[in-house]
Amino acid sequence: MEFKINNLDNILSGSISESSVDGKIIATINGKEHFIRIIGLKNSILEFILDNSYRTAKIIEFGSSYIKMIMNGEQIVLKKHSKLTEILEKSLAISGSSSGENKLYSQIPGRVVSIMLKSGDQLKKGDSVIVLESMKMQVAVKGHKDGCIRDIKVKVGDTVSRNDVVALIE
Amino acid sequence: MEFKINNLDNILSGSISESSVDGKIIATINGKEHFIRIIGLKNSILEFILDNSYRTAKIIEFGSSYIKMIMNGEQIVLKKHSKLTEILEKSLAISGSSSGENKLYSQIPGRVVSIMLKSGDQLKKGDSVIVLESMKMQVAVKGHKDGCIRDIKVKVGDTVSRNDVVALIE
Amino acid sequence: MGKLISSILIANRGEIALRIIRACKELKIKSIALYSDEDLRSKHVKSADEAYYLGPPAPAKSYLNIDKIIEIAEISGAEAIHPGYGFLSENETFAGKCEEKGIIFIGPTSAAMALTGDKMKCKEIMTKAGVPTIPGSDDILEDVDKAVEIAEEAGYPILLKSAYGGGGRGIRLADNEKKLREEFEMASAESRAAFGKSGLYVEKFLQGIRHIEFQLARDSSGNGRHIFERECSIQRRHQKLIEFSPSSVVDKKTRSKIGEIAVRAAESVDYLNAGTAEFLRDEKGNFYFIEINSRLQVEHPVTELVTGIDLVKLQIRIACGEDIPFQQSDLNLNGSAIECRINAEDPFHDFVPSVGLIPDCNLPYGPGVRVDTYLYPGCNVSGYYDSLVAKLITWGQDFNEARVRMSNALDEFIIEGINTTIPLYRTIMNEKNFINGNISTDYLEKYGILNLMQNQIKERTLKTSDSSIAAALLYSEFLKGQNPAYNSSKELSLSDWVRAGNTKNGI
Amino acid sequence: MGKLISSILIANRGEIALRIIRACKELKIKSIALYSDEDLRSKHVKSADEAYYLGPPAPAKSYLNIDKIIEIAEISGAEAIHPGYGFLSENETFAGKCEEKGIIFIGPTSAAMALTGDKMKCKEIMTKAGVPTIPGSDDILEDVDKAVEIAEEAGYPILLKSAYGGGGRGIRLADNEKKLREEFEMASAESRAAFGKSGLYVEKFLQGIRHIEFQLARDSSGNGRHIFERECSIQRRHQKLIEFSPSSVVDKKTRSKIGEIAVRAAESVDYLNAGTAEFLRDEKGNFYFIEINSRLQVEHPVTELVTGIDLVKLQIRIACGEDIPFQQSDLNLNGSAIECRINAEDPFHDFVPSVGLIPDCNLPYGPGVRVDTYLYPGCNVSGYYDSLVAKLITWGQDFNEARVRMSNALDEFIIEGINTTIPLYRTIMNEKNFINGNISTDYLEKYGILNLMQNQIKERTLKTSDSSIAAALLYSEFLKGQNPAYNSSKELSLSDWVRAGNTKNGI
Repeated sequence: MEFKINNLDNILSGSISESSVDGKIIATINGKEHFIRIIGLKNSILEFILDNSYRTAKIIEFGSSYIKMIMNGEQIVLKKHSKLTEILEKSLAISGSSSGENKLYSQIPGRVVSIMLKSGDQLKKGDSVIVLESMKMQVAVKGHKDGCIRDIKVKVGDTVSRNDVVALIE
Repeated sequence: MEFKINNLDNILSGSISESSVDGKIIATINGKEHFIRIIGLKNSILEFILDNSYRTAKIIEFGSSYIKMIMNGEQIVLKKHSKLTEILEKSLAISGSSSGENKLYSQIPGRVVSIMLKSGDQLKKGDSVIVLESMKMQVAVKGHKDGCIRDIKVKVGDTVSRNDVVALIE
Repeated sequence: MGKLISSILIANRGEIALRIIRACKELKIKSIALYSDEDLRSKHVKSADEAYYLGPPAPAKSYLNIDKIIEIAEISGAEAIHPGYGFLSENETFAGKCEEKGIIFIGPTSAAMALTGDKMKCKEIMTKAGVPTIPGSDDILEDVDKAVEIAEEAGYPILLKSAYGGGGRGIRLADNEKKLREEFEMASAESRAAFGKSGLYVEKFLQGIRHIEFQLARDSSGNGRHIFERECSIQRRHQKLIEFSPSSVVDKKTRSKIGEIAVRAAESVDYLNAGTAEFLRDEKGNFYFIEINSRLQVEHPVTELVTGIDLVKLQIRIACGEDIPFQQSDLNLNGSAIECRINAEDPFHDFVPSVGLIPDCNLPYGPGVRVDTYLYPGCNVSGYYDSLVAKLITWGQDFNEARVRMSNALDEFIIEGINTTIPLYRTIMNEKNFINGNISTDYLEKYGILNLMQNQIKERTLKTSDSSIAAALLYSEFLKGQNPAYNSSKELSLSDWVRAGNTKNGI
Repeated sequence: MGKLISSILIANRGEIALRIIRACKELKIKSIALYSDEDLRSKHVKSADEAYYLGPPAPAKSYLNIDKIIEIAEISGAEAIHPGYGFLSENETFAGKCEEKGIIFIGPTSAAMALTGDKMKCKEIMTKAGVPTIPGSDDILEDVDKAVEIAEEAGYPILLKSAYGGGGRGIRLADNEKKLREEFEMASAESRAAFGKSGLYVEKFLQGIRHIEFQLARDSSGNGRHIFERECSIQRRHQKLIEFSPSSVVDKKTRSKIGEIAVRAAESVDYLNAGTAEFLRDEKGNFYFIEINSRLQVEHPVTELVTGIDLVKLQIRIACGEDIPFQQSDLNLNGSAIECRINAEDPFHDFVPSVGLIPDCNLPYGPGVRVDTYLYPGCNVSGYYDSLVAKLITWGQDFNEARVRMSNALDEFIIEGINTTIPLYRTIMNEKNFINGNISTDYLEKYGILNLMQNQIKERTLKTSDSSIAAALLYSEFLKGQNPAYNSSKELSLSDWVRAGNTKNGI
């Protein structure tokens, strides 16, 4: 099976080549044989010994074609790779950037301290729309695309959560 | 309600006298009023503020007439107290020490390193029956009553768990 | 040592409240905590002897609510108040209120605080006391000729600043007289348009600046001590990230000289209790006083580790009227200590705040490692307050030992659920300019540290790709075993071994 | 400093394996761990760079299996082996095998180990080197007159010991010649009956003994240093429980004098690497050498905290042929440090071992606190190995500050699932004889410490009875709310608020 990891360019491969009933496994990863001994799986934490070294991964999410985990404190997203998915993703990415989503989400929770644009204003991608305060810092929520403000969904003093819609951009 | 705690002699009392819907409670404990604010209960850990001081108790076990918890790192057993239970307990204690249990349990896990008595031997309460090794220490399992060894259930080299029966005493 | 007080109210939250509670426990003083609705489950509430409810989450309604805090102090019978840092710690009104009510304020007098708080007045006092300040105008300049005159004295390049700007706005650099005159006209017009007045002043432009500060203590008998320096040049947008002591550019002679200046600065405002004199040091080694921070500093543990002095206990003793129990000559600088401020901010995305539940965390420990934090598994990082969630401090016989221990401790420090600045510090601890002491306040930009961090993460991801692929293979095999649709397949499923492993290990 | 080795195999487990792994990480040396079946999930396996399977749980088949360990060292390409303490650390065969195979053994040579391991021979060498040993017979006495002669010289009372006894068996005390003659006859007859030979010897009886040891280091160039003393008198059945440095009965002059004797002892056996010279001190202040422990001592962190020296890194450097990087005069004793050995034993029930799963634990931290441990939430304490689960070490500017910090850290240290010696140490840290330094090896019995502990627990239980009753009331109300049978009752149920509280707090 082929994989892509995070934003790395390399295409990587792996498969299980041998396994015995006492929890010992041989896997071929990127063309090399590796010996694995499973320690356990509990609360989504997978522990194993890979070639005489302890490894642990916390599984966060999984789908039919991807798995998201934390390893060594870093988030790793592993996607099954195939020519087809690559083509699909590219086309999605193109459509995503051209028409895209109308909703502007706040990336953090916070309190609205100022509103920079009003309904009807034109904006470019990256322009500040509103300013939130969180942890004594002021953080701008910026337009995710060029367009025109159709509606501002918040007013100064409001508290917003992460991923709340703060404005509509057309 | 009256309570007894661990091996303390005192008889203590407590009841809830008032409560409001926002999690604030007034309890009368040993004749004094106390103000309680509940923080939460999760994984058997009860957290609350008692008269402006934070308190936490981990509930280990509970029955209709007792509750076992850990508070400040110490195990607390609280028994509902009544004249009747007192009488019952006393009579149980008497019968317990006279006839009692035939089984001798190991109080710790370990490996049997020597057996001091054999079937048919007489013993007094406190006499060593077998010796276990655990954590490089030798620990004797001692007779819990006077009597005669009917059966030794282990042999040298055996591994026993905590509360395993190691001998029968009649 | 005389009799100490019996109770202290802590007008703060988070790690500094916990730090003060520890000092109280050591001195057998009752600690009284405060909590807003947001902090009911916070660790300082659990650790203090008593905890009182303060109000809604917003600071103005809780930790900045002077009247309510004074009221609780009176109800609880607190003999003293420790303000920590931030919040009311440098609020002269609050200090004054405590004095009025006869509650000991653990910090300077409100009078001294008023002087240190007014930067212009403080600079004036320092100049009179012979403390070197950054050359420039003492006041607002209406006249460009006056500006040129000062520039000639201080030397070019010179900074032109607007009193109404702030945060870098309206700062202009001039490297000769012609340029200064041009810029002055432009800036003056701009300022007049925006604020109705000019309000310009000039200040010497310092290159390759380091931010170095001296810990101070002064008691009510007037004994003043400096407790060595802290190097605080690793900053991001004027916010300190990493501090250490000793500084590689402060030798014994400089330490005594600048330390004595710092003590003189404290004397000139009749300072009381612990404080910090902040200096800028230019490339030529000149030190310029900037201000006195009239409180316990976030980075005080660095000084504690190299001197052995417990600064919070010292603060309490001074506030109770005791004399400082050591002479200047008693102090020894022992080894080296570094602090990293672990902030709940995402260094990969322009340091946006990151808040929420911490499902689990693992604090580093071991020889030479100290953590000051309010984190515990299951706690909450609130967006209402400061982003500092932990301070990691390491000690070593020399800078290098402390640095390597810091690097290892950062690897061990796991905080789930939020993003933190840990990856940035992992990069810095192993970056050659930091290792060699080539630092200044523009260190992050100068050496492209954020890019370096991004690249290192990529490298690390690639390096552990064998492990992550192995984990993915094992986990998907486990899922197959869970899914009845797959159970009919002839392929051997790993789930059996996973389960077998679990049983063996008592799960 | 020269180039160090690139990998170390750690022939141990538990906290000491972790301690050595930390040192390896600081020196950028690859750490190679070993594990028995019992230790697959142990923390040293998780922390090391590599981990190799050793065998079944029983020590003889795993951590004492010399051939297997040497085999793994060769397979893994380990350049050196660190034996930790216990297990093979003082096994001269193992050290010899390493020498044979060209693997660096981080410890003394097998030759020096053979000398220090033979107590009679070692005592003989020490006597020749002018090191004071406990007065008594050099060898087994067949003749009562010889015993009397030695007793006259050493002074009464005198101990009569059997070479075939051990653990206190057959020790008799005689306080005059008549008594000695009587006891000798009886003991001799007894011994002959039991072992076919007499095998008696005499030794001066020391009163109010303290156990004080000196940390040693000696390099391959023959530089010997003592790194001050540790006071180890708080013991239970000859097992150390608490150690600290400095000792309250060792002044600067004594420290130099006995320290020099310790170095001389090390020289007389051509000792290499870190070791410890153990002494007994009688009430009159006389020191008597007893033995050299030819390994890293459990209590080495105490010395690390008062000197700043990382003893494990020093061991590795010496083993790599480096010279000790400091002179005797460079060493400073900085403050005071105490260690408590947290054992998985029940102090309320004759210290029976307590083993099993640790569902949760909370390690103390904060200023001056260090923990060396293999515990983590979910780990297992095995009955196959030593009962030491953690070492808690605190530092302070003086003994009292270290002691108070220890007391507070013990309060913070929570280990669920097993019984430990923590309650005993909580009692000792606040016991007046310990505070005042009135200690000796019979401290526990002399001052009835176990009874004191029992009484204090009772007092504490009574003191917190309001809280435990409140908890019981709240919990039983919660249960009522859970039980539908009660739901019809008109009584208000607390469970609603408990649930309300949970929702608010995002559970």
